[in-house]
Formats: sequence, C-alpha cells, structure tokens
Amino acid sequence: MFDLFFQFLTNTGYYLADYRHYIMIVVGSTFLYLGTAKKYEPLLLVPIGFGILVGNIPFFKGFGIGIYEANSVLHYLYFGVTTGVYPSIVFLGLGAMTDFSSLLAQPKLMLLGAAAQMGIYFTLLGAMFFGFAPREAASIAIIGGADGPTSIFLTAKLAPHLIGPIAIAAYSYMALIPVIQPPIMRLLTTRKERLIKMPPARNISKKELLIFPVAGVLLCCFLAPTALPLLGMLFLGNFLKECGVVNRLANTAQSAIVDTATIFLGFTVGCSTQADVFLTSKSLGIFFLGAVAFSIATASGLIFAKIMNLFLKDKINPLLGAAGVSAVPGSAREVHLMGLKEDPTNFLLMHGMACNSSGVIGSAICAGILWSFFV
Amino acid sequence: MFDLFFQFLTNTGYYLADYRHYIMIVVGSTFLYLGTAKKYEPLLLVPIGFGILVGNIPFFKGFGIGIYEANSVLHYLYFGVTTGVYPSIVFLGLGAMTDFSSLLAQPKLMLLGAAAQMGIYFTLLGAMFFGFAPREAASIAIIGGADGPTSIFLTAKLAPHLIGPIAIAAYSYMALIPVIQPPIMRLLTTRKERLIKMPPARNISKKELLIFPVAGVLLCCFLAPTALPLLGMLFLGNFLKECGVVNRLANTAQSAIVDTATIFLGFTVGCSTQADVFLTSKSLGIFFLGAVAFSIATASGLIFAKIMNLFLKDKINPLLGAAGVSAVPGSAREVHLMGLKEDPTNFLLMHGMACNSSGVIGSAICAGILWSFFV
Amino acid sequence: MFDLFFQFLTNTGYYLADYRHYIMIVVGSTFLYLGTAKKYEPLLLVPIGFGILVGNIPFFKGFGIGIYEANSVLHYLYFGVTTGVYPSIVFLGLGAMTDFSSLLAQPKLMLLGAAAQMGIYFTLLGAMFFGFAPREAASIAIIGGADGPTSIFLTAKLAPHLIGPIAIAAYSYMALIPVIQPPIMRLLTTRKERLIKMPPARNISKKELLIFPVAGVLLCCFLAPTALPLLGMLFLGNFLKECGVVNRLANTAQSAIVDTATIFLGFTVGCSTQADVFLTSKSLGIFFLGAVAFSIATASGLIFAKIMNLFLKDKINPLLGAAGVSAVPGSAREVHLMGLKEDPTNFLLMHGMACNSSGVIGSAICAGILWSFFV
Amino acid sequence: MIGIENITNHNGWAMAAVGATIVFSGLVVLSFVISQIHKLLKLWEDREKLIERFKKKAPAAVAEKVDAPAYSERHLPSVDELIGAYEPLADQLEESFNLSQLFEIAIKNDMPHPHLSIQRLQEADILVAQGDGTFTWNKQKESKA
Amino acid sequence: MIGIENITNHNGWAMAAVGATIVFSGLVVLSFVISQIHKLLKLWEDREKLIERFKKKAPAAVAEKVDAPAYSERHLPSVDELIGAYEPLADQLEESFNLSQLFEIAIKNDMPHPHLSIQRLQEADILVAQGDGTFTWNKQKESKA
Amino acid sequence: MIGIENITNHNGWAMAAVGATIVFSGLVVLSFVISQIHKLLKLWEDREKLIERFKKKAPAAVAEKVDAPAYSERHLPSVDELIGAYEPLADQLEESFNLSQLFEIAIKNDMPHPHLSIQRLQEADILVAQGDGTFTWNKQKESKA
Ligand code: NA
Ligand code: NA
Ligand code: NA
Repeated sequence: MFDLFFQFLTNTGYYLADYRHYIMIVVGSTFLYLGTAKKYEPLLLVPIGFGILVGNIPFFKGFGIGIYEANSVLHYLYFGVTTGVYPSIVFLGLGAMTDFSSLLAQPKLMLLGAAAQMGIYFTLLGAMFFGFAPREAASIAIIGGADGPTSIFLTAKLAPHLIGPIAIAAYSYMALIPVIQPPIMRLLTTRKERLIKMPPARNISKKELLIFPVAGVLLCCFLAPTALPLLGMLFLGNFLKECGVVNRLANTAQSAIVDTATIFLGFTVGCSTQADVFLTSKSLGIFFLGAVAFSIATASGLIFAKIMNLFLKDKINPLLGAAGVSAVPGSAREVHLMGLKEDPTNFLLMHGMACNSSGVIGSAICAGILWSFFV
Repeated sequence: MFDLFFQFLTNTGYYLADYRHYIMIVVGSTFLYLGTAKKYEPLLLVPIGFGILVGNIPFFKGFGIGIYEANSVLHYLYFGVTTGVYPSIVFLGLGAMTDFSSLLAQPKLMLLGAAAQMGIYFTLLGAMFFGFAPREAASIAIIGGADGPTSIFLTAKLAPHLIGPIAIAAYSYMALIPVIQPPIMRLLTTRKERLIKMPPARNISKKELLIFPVAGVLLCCFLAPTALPLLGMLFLGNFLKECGVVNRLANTAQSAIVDTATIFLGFTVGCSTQADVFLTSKSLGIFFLGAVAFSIATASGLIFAKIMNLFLKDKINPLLGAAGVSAVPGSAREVHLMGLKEDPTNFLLMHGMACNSSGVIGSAICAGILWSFFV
Repeated sequence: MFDLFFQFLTNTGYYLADYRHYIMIVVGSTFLYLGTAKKYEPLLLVPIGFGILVGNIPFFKGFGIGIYEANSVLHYLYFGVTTGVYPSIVFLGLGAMTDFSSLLAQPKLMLLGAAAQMGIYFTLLGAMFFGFAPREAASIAIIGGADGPTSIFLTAKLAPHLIGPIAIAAYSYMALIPVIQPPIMRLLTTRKERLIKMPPARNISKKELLIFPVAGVLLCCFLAPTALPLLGMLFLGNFLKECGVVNRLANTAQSAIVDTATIFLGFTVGCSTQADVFLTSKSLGIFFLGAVAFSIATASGLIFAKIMNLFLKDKINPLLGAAGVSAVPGSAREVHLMGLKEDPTNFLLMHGMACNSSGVIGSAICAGILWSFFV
Repeated sequence: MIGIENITNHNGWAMAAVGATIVFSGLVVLSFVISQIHKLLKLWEDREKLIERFKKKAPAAVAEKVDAPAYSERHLPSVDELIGAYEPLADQLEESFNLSQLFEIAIKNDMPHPHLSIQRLQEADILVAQGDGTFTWNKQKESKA
Repeated sequence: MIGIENITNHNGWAMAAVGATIVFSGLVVLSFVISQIHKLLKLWEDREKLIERFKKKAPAAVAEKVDAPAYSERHLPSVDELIGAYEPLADQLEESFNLSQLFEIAIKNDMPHPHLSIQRLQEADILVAQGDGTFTWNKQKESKA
Repeated sequence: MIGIENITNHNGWAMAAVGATIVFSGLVVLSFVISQIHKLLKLWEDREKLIERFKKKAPAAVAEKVDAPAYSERHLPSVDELIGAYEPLADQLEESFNLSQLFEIAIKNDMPHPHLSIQRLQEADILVAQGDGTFTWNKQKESKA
C-alpha cells in the first residue's frame, strides 16, 4: 500500500520537477501575459504560451504522454508539425485571407520584399561562423524571414531537433516587432525621407486578381520547386478567395481550417519546448542570431529602398523597406505609425501591406532555396 | 560557387520542364476557366484545376515534394484519397445536405436511378474489350455512375494507379453534362413525351424522413456490404440532418467538414495528374470510355423510362430518366430546362432531384458490387 | 455466371446475418429512438446509435470494410479513438464551452466533485472481485466517472479490447441519469435537507477566470501528469475562451472542432460494437458494474455532502452531491428539478453546474491515477 | 489479351449481368419499402388512437414531456400565459441568446420555476434552437399559439 | 569547426550569394510580370471589341449565358420586370434563403419559367450568394438596376 | 482468479485507497488555491495603487497603450470626441465591418491620424471585435462613455 503510494509520489511532477521546468513555466506564463494583457500577436503567443506550460509539466518518461514519446496524443498532434502539414495548411488559410490588390497596384514594392530577405543570408553566414552545422545554420537563418510557418516548415525538413527553439525565437521576435524595428527605422532614415508620401494605389480589376495566383504559383515554383508545399497552398487559398464562385470553400479555409491549424501548430510547438531539450546553449545562440536576423532584415529593406530612390523618378518612402520582412501585419503597422508620427496625414498602411505580402512570398522562396541546397 | 549556381539551375522547373508539363498546365488552366468564367461545377473544377497546375510543376525527384514521394506534404494530404477517407467524408456532408423528401414522395422514380447504372456495366464490357485488366475495367466503368467520390473510392480500392485519369474524366464529364446530355435527350424522346407533366409531390411526414436513412442503410448495405463506407456515411449525415435534435452536428457536417474534404480531395486529385503518370495512352482510352459511359447511362435511363410508360397508367416524363445518372444537380437541371423549352409551365426540377439522389445511391451500390467481385 | 451470382449472394448481409446482428440492430435503433424522440443526450446517442447499425451490418471478413480490419475507412476513423486523440479534442472543445465562474465562486463545491469519484474505486474493487484482470477492472471503474471521453481515453490505454462495451455503458448510463439518480437522491436526503437554499454566487473577475485554467493545469497535472492529454486540452480550450483576444480560435474550438470530433468519436465507437466482439458475458458484467458505479458515485456525493454539513456553518444542499458525477449537464439538471419539486423557488442549476465541472476534472485526474498504476 | 476473348476469360459477361441484376433488385426492394413506410406509420398511429380510447393520454405526448415531471402539469401556467410573461424578458436579450441568459434574467424577475417554463416554451417551439447552442424567440409560431 | 573556416568548408559563401541572387531575380521577374498583366488584359479586351465589330455579340456575354439557352432571350422579361415580379416573393422569405425556397414560392404564384428567371436575377447580382448556399436580395444593386 | 483473492493478489486495496486519497487531496488543494486567487489579485491591485501614489501613472494603463506611442497622448482628441467624429462613418458601413473599411472611409473624410483614433476606440471597447476579424460599433458602451 505505502509502496504504491510512494511509487506514485515519485511519479508526480512535484517530485520530478527541477529548476529548468520552473524557468520554462515562467517563460510560458510570460507568453500568455504578452499575448493577453499586451495583445502582442495573441493568435500566436496564446496557444504557444499554453503549450509551453503543458510541455513543461514534468512526467515520468515511458508513460507515453510526452510529445517526444511515440504513441502519445501530443505526438500524434505534433505529427502535423514534423511533416510540415500544419504550415502548409496555415498558408492555405493565409492565402484565402490575403488581398494582393495593393501589391498588384505597385509591383515595384515587391523588390523591398526581396531585399528584406538578405537578413536570411547574412544570418546563414553568422550561424556558420558560430559553428552551427550547415543544415542548422540554414534553419536559423530562415528566422530572418520573419514568418513562423515558413521557419517551422524548413526546420522540420533540415533540423527537426531545433523546431522548438527556432519556432519560439521566430514568434517571439514577430511579437516584438514594435520594439525591434522603430529604432532601426529612425537610425537609417532621414526625416525628409520619412515624410515622402506614396501615390494612391490604382484600382485593380477582378481579372488581375484572378490571374495573379496562377502566375505567382507558376513563376515562383518553377524557380524554386521546393517552395511548392508553402506557395502552392498560399496561391490555392488566394484563388479560392478571388474566383468568387467557391465562396463556401474560401470561407471555411479562412475560418475553421486555418483556426484549427493555428491552435494545434501553436500548442504543439509550445509543447515541444520540453525543458531538457530546449534549455541548451544552442537555444541561446539561436535567440541571439534570431535578433540579428530580424535587425539585418529590417536594415537591408530600408537601405535597398534608399538605393532604389537613387534611380527612381518618383521616390518611395524608405520606411516601407522595413515592411519587407513579412511579420504580417506587425511591420506594416510600425511603418504606418512611424509615418504618421512625422506627418499625421501620411498613410503608409496599404503600401506596407503590399511589402508584407511580398515578404511572405520572398521568405517562402528562400525556404525553398535553402532546402534545395541540402538535398 | 558557380557549381552550386548551375546545380540549382538544373533543379529549377524551367530546366526540367518538357512539353508534357505545358500540356497539363494548359489543361489545369482550362479547368480553372471553365469553373470560374463558365461556372461549370466550380466546387469541383476550381480545386482540381489548381491542383493540376501544382502537380505539374516540374521538380527534381528525391526532394520529397512530389505527391508520389513518401513523406511529402502532398503525399500526406493525398492519403485521404488513397484510403478512401475523403470520399466517405464527402458522402457524410452530402447526406447532411440532401433532402430525400421528393424521392420518398414518388418511390417509382428510384427505378430510373437504377436504370441509369446500366452505363456502368456496358462500359465494363467495353473497357475489357479494349484490353483493360478486369480491375482497371471496373474502375473505368464506375465513371458511368457520374459520381466523383464514388469513382475515386472504387478506383483507390481496385486500381490506385488510375485515380488521376479516372477522377479527372469523371469530374470533366460531370461538368460537361450540359453539353453531353441534351442531344441524347432530344434524340431518344418525342416532343409528346417531353410534354408529359408530373403530378405534384405529396407531403412527406417528419417520421418518414427519419425512417428512410435507417431503412436505406440496412437494405442497401445488407445487399452490398462493400458499399458501407459510402452509404453508411451518406445515411448517417442524412439522419443527423433529419432528426432535428443535433442541428449543430448537421451544420458542421454540411459546412466545415464537407468543405475541407472537398478542397483537399479536389486539390490532391488534381496534383495526382503528374504529367509523367497521367499522359499515357491508357488515359486517352479512359477518357473515350468515360464519354461512352456517360452517354449509355443517359440513354438507358431514358429508354427504361419509356419502357416503364408501357406499363404505367399515369405516364412519367421520360426526360427524367436522364437525371438517373447522379451528377447532382447538373442532370436534374438539364432535364428541367429541356422540359421548360417544350412547355414553360412544366417544372421537372424536383422530380429530377429525386432521380439524382437515387442515382447517387445506385452508383454507390454498384461500386460495392464491383469491388466485391475482386476480393 | 451462376457461380458468381451465388458467390455474391453468400457475401450479402442477408446470408451472413445471425441473431446477434439483429439484437445489435435493435439496440442501435433504441439508441436512435431515445436520442431523437426522448431527447436523451442526442449529441451522444444519435451518432453512437447510427454507428451501432453500421457496425453490425454483417460482411465477409477480408474485404477491408470492418472497423477492425486494417486499411478500412472505418479503421482509419477509429484511429482517433484507439490513440485517444478524439477524447483530447473533445476536451479542448469542452473547455472552450465551459464557464467555470460558478465553481470559482464557491470552491468548496469542488469537494463534492471529488467525493463522487469514490464510485470509481468501489467499482475497481467490485470488478476485480468478479474476476476481471486489473487493467480491465480499472477501465470498467472509470465508468463511475460518468464522463464518456475520459472512459474511452483510459480504456484505449489499458484495455483497448473493451472500448466498445465500456463506452456504450458509460454513454447509456449518462443518458439514463434522469432514471438512475432521482430515487437515490430521494432515498439519501431528507425533505428538510432538500429545502436548503444556496447563497447566490459572488461575481467573478475576468482576471480570476484567466488565472484558473493556468493554475488548474499546473496543479492537476503536477499531481497526475498522466491526466495531461485530457486536462491540458480542457484548460487550453478554457484559456482560449476566457482570454478574450483569440475569440476566433475559441469559436472554432467550440463549433467545428468539437462537432467533428463528436461525430467521429460517437460514430466509430458505435461501429466498434460489432456483434461478435460485443455480445459477450464480459459486456454483461460491464453493464452491471457500470450501473453499480453510477449508483455508488451518486451516493458517495450525497453522503459526503451530508458529512460536510456536520462541520459547515452555512449548510450546503446535499442534493448537489449527486451533481458531482460529471455527466454534464444531466446530473445538474436532475438536482435542479428535484430542488424545484420541494420548493419552486429553490434554484440549484448554477451550483449543480459547479459540481459538474469539478466532477469532470475529478474523473480526468482519476483516469490519470489509474493509468499510472499500470505503467 | 483483348476483345471478346478478354471479356470471356475474365468472366466479364457474368460480372455485367450479375451486377446489373443486383443493383436493380436492390433499388426495387428499397423503392417498394419506402413506398410502404407511410402506410405502416398510419397503421401505427391508428393503433395509438385505439389505445387512447381506453386511457385518455397520447403516448406521443408522454414522450414529449418525459423530462418535465408530471407535477409540472398542475403548477405551470399555460403556454400562452408563459409567452406573455417571457416575451418581454426575451426582448431584453439579443436576437439570438443562450437559454442560460434567459434563465438568469427570469430569476432576476422572480419568475416562478423558470426552468420548467423555458422547457415548455421550447417544446412549444416558441424558443427555436439555432443549432449553435443559441435560441431565438419565434414570433410567427407565437402568433399562431 | 567554427569561424570563417566553417563557412568556407561548407560552401557557405556560395550558398549565401546564390540564394540572394535567386530570390532577387525571382521576385524581379514576378513583379515585372504582374506589372504587365493589366496591359495584356487590355490588349485582349481590345481584340474582343474588334471581333464585336464584325458579329454583333460579345463572347463574354455568351460565356455568361452559357447555361441559359438562347431561346430564353426571346421569352424572358427584362431584369427590371423580373425584379418587380420577384421582390414581393423574396420579401416573404427570411433575410437569406435557399434558391429552392424562392423557386417553390415562385411556382405557387404560377410565375412563368421561374428557373430561368431566378438564374437571370443571379447573373444580374440581384440575388447574392452568401457562400453558404443561401442567397439574399440585393436592394442596393436593384435600385441601380 | 476471482473474489477477494483477485483483489489482494493484484494490490487492489492499495490502488483503491491510494487513488481515492490522491484525487481527494488534489481537488482539496485546487479548491483552496482558487479560493485564494481573488485575495491575491486584491493584494496585487492595492500594491499598484500604492505605486500610483508615487508616480501618477497606472502601469496597467501603460500596458493598455503600449502600441499607441506616447506622443499620441498630446495630439489625439478624447474618446468622446472620437465617438462624435467616427459614429457617422461607422453608420455608413454594415452592422459588422473590417477596421480597414472604417480606416479607408476615415481617410476619405480626411480624419486626422485615423489609425490611432481607431485604436483608441478599440481600447475604449466602442469598437467590439466579433472574433471573426470584423467589428461592430457598441452603442450601449458609448452611451455610458
Ligand atoms: Na519574409
Ligand atoms: Na449515379
Ligand atoms: Na466525473
């Protein structure tokens, strides 16, 4: 009787917990606080934060309850992460929610979405410099794409053991965009530049909106076929939305489907941060490099915009370069707010969204490119 | 550096593409055009059409991105097709959306749903005549059932390597119903016959609607237990709808559930038409036989209706025979329009729907019968 | 030709059926009748009842259509039961639908939810007394938790071969709560006790509602980590609901997600009652012990409430003890009705719900405890 | 192998013939059965009527009221009275509301045993389930009531 | 291994350079193409106009009416007349309704070939799909019509 | 094996006793903790009040305004003024609308920095999220405001 009692006690979390579990529980609670009280990207931080709590409840290995134990419920739900299915499905919903008309109205803004991807390649070098193996380095670099599902997808393919830290880093910095970007934006742009107004976007015809997803999937995936699981879904979702004859499918894609994927993606990614696999020096390195990646990405967007202005007759507002790091819609909002600060009549939100969406496409292509380097 | 660059280029779709990919991309675009501009069965053609584009972007085998490569995202999504799970789920939703009252009001119309299945068995002989193996022939024959999910389900069980062409043939001809059926209808019916008016349907009590799915599942599946995965779900969905005490389940079944299955079923079936496995002489044969199947199915429905009239006191409008090929609701609409042409006050839509729904049940039973022949 | 015909006939249900199939079909129809006409827990009884019909259509083994045959559609859908994924997802939705404020307002009612779990442990002894193996006994005992998903989850882990009978027993008795509980309640309480009025609940602040799921998941799962797959999801769903910043996720969790899991859980559990595996003496024993479990659970809740009253200054209405067996919301309603019978101004529903929800937590913990005994 | 030979050797004729026969007979049986359902139902209801003759209470009705215990018959006002009492409360809520909301508001207004009353209104289809857990107040129905 | 060495030995410089080049060129091409789409569309439409010169019928229009057979042109009243005829019927239904409901009510009122009329109203966006299979009557549009 | 023997040999008594003890203790602890939550919250808020004494700014408030930069304090009109300015615009939209719609219409009417204003209205719960990305204008709240 007492044997059983003590055997049970030795299997409780109270007995098994060590300081690392408490650290992670504090981290999880912080995520929940930032998401709930501060409203930083709650759709990301809330499921992840709660997942961190659940994933860091100490348990006796072998029960088959841990996310890394075969046959556990969490393991089955995590399957959608390790196979890359959840990210693809999130992109389906994203496509069904994204309105590309502002991008179609000013295609040159797409170059800013390309420029902001430079952060990825600098980080690639940085990560290798600090001794990460190439596949790990590539997975860390993609954090510079500022796109959660893309980062998770590539990491699942190249360095599955780093999914936890890389996903957490990517999502944390996406939530911290309002803290990271403004200083860099102020530093790299003059007041005169920040005052530049953008022309209102021309009207886009329904047919253009219909042709874009088709042209997009063909051009992007012919170039980088490995981007297909992400971009194929993104443009499928967008076509469902724009074609106007399958609204019931588009509605389901942008509600039930994407919400379900969001809950399980966030929750299981959170659970994957089990203290013993998460609290490593590697994770520290990843968080450092992630911050670098975000900063360089922002900077390269801004600088490239300034370079473009050397050649363009009607200048573009270089702040928009910072919106090239996808981080939908955080970065576009920051650009918009900074523009308003200088001139309360300067509205950059729509233009920022254009850069955002091209940033999403850009980082998905980069994921494809990096993946293809290692096959 | 240049090695890597050229290595990458040799992995791009631009390098790997050959004429067959371009053919398929044209096919996919045509599907999208027919679905969007012409509004032919958009819920089917749009996801399939986009899937054809995605499935025919050339890629370097071994990356694990192709639908036929284990561990690719598309492969996991395609799993629901190869196992027959998607078709079953579509039938669940279909049942939750179908109102059988018009069928219950005039049970004799169910015979037309049976007659139209003759197309299946003639096509079976035809396919074997042209040298198809028996299991392939059976899968091709089911195209005559004019029911996409049923065709996919049977083919997945008997001849998985033909899922692509058979599904595409089935869905194309379902979309082309307005082109295929009218001439046959005009050819096989006299004006006098087309003018026959049907009596208004009697009112159906809630209890009848409740008993029907129970009686239906028992009678049909006792006869052909192999039809259970399809009919079990169909009648489950219908019972959820009619019982009136689980509306929340019925609503979800006819929206989120069926929409999700429709998107992934259509999209992955489209992807499965990879040029190298799709563009074969077999596919040509399948398309030819599919057209034959549809025509014979329509014809046998019409002719059987005329035969019935020899014995019936109050004649039925033989046009309804053409609605016996399920193809919900296309064929019913054609019958209705043809009836209106002869007499703008002759409304056959409701009666046509009755034949449609019995056609769905009929072809599901046929799928079960054919499957059971090969165990 | 005739060979084939007779071969087919010998594969029809008509030929293969024996009396046991007809018994089960009557059982299934009864479930449908109780759910539809009597409105007893229709969300449970209707999918299960229809599943019993489908699962008991006789078929020739080897076709791959039976739920226990690998590669059948039903087998794939049943996967969510055997792995425990459906129960977890149902708990996610349950959490997103449950309002814990009445429990937070009167925490002492939680003890009634604990007391009602005694039924589980008495049944454990009873089941072992009648010679069931320990793991079977534990699975049978959990029926006393009066919580379908919890019973299915534990049984799937400890005695998968008993999922059918145990699930059916659990759900049947949950539906029969209005028949089982009232006599016991009358028997064990005096009129004076039944007349006790409960004070109105104090108002709960949004912050308390937010902290509860976090505190709940940590305290419960630190004690019984094996309860994590159930309670982790329950509290995740509740946090999504209460945090108020991810309403779209909470809405999907409490509609599309939980409805889908409910349909497939109920339907496949129904199918799993295939006559040959279900109609055994063990099942009879399970049904008998299940009734005992429910009765003891109810009784222990009532008695414990009376014991508490010996020490409490402001007495609680002992009827609430009967609501400690979760069986949401059936038992709370019975308590409420019985209270109204004695005094039409005595409203116990809200207090009953508080006991209900603590009963859910209690039985999930018990499932974890029992599971951990057998690792 | 090809042509008639292929059909014959693989038992094609038999499959076609048997298949056609079976699907036909199957649907014939089904159509016959469903054509009989309403007659059976009629018989059943007549039987019920007969029984009524003897004990003046429709079993169907009993079924309906199963979870509104007998005593409620005596204490509860008629559905029409209930409508009068509850419509003003329902109007204070949004178009579609949860029963719990209506329940609370009923308590606030010290309605006598609101639980059973609300149940009655549901059975009388005055409160109509929206299928998503919410209910609406059915004006048309009420006007008939 | 660490530092520059790690980069060089694992071909890091090449990966960075090639990767950057490719994503850039890719998006440059895409942005160029999408900047041309509307010009191509314009060309296409001009071409259609030319064709119209010759045979007085817009292909687009044909496309639109594909499942409303030619004869309907002759027999059907104009969209405005249809609005006049069908709005009262639509008003009898709820805010959002199934076409079948409208269809039945149209039959009850012996409307001439309701099926084609309803189709017309859809094409004229008077009946607007809600994406969930139900439709609403579009007052704004109508006022324009 | 059967009867008491089966229980004893398989450690049944222990399992029952231990299991009962643990679930009880577990729920006792939980019920105690949740009975303390509101007291702890009260303490916490008092602490905040104390702090307020010293620096005249509620941390909570800061938290609320985190993404509306400080400068907005100076430039922005009060919430009530904003209501006056924005309600007419909101009325031009449907019952539930996307913020972007409100945003565009605000620009058309040259409202000063609409983005921050809309943010303010959200924080003041005048604009209420519907959970599906759309918002409604909260009349009740407003009347209070
Ligand atoms: Na990006
Ligand atoms: Na058919
Ligand atoms: Na319980």
